[in-house]
Amino acid sequence: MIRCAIVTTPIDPAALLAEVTTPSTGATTLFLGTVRDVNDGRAVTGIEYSAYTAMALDEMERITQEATQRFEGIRIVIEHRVGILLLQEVSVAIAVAHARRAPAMDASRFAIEELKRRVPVWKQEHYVDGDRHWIDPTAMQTTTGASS
Amino acid sequence: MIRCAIVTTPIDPAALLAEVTTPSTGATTLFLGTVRDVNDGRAVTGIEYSAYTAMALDEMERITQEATQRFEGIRIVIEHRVGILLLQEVSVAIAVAHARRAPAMDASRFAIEELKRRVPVWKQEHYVDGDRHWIDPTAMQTTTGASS
Amino acid sequence: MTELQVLLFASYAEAFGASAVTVSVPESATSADVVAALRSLPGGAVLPEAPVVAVDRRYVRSPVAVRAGQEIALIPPVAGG
Amino acid sequence: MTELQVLLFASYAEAFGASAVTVSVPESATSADVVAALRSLPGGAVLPEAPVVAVDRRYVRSPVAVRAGQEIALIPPVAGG
Repeated sequence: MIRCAIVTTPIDPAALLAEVTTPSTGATTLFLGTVRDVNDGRAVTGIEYSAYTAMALDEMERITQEATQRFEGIRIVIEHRVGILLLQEVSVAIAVAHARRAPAMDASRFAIEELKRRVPVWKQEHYVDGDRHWIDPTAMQTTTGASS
Repeated sequence: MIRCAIVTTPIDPAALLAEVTTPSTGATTLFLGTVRDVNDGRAVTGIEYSAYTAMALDEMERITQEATQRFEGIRIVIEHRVGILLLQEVSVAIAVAHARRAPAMDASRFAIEELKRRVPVWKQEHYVDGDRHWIDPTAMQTTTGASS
Repeated sequence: MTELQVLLFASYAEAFGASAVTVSVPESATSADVVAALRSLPGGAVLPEAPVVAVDRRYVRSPVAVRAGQEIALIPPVAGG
Repeated sequence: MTELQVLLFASYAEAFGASAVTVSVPESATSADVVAALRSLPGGAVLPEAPVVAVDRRYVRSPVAVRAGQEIALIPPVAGG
């Protein structure tokens, strides 16, 4: 069981847990990415997420299909939110359930690592001083502190 | 930040997520153990969990302290429920938050593995045929199918 | 001789028909002596060769001296989670 | 020559001032030709040496032939999660 979505409204973690958990599963994992207040030493007020929605959905589907092949029997749901998110809001949620805990935990980790590597989503951090910055995880930290 | 509890009422996963997540955390993980319908080929109607409550709490505290030493900066909450649980009900929940995802995921896994190994909690499975069986994870599977 | 109370749980409590039993052991008794005393009681056959013992809510890995006033417990194979 | 539309996102869209641009390339053009054409446009300096290209919503790792009707996109470094 697989479902992937790009959403524009708040993610409901409890709903995702209920969606993957069944009487046949014994372990459910949830990973949440949330907006935090400081990155690279700068005070953040929020993050604007944007996506190449059609391809992001396709890539998320491919990741979950790969996860299903590696970890047979998992039930997995991924939601990624776009738009302006405030501190502590959930940007991404990955819920996985399986009869046993090891595949559930391994699949969760696989999915978030692949999502971060491959899914075309971008974020622009908004800082207290009004500045904004596109985050490039592949860039080395610069001496100005403006990257990473 | 650490909190451990043995509870007798349903666990609220959303409350645990809210408890560990702060503006300074960027990743929150949740592990849920749930009652499943079949174990070792027998149809299960429910599980009765019991605990040596005082020691279980102490052992959970020790595990979370160890986790905090290994994975500095984590916020972790563990709740284990006791009593009769029906299919799909949550027996254990572990919520962990950290600035980054790797420590949050590693700490979650460490905590559930140690909990299963050390915390004095027991379960008796109730089967469709009325039979009951104490689960001994250390026992080899017997030819009668009575052990798991 | 001294009397020590031992806490029992789960399958052990079921076998002994009690959640705690009192055993008489020498003053200089160890946790192994407590186990031996339990083994001679009705239900004692349920105990494995070296049951896990906890004293004051901590596991003890090899026989340790025990005395009245300590919280002594026998821990069946745990199955939490 | 043929006209191809290229989708732009995030920092690339900001640099080019558009979420899609049209470039003229030879009929037998590859994705590398598309990138070269984009580089000559205002804002093209933002592009790294080998920007990531997606064709029909899949990454292409080395230059591939492209034609009108395909969904061609330039993918800035992704930062989801």
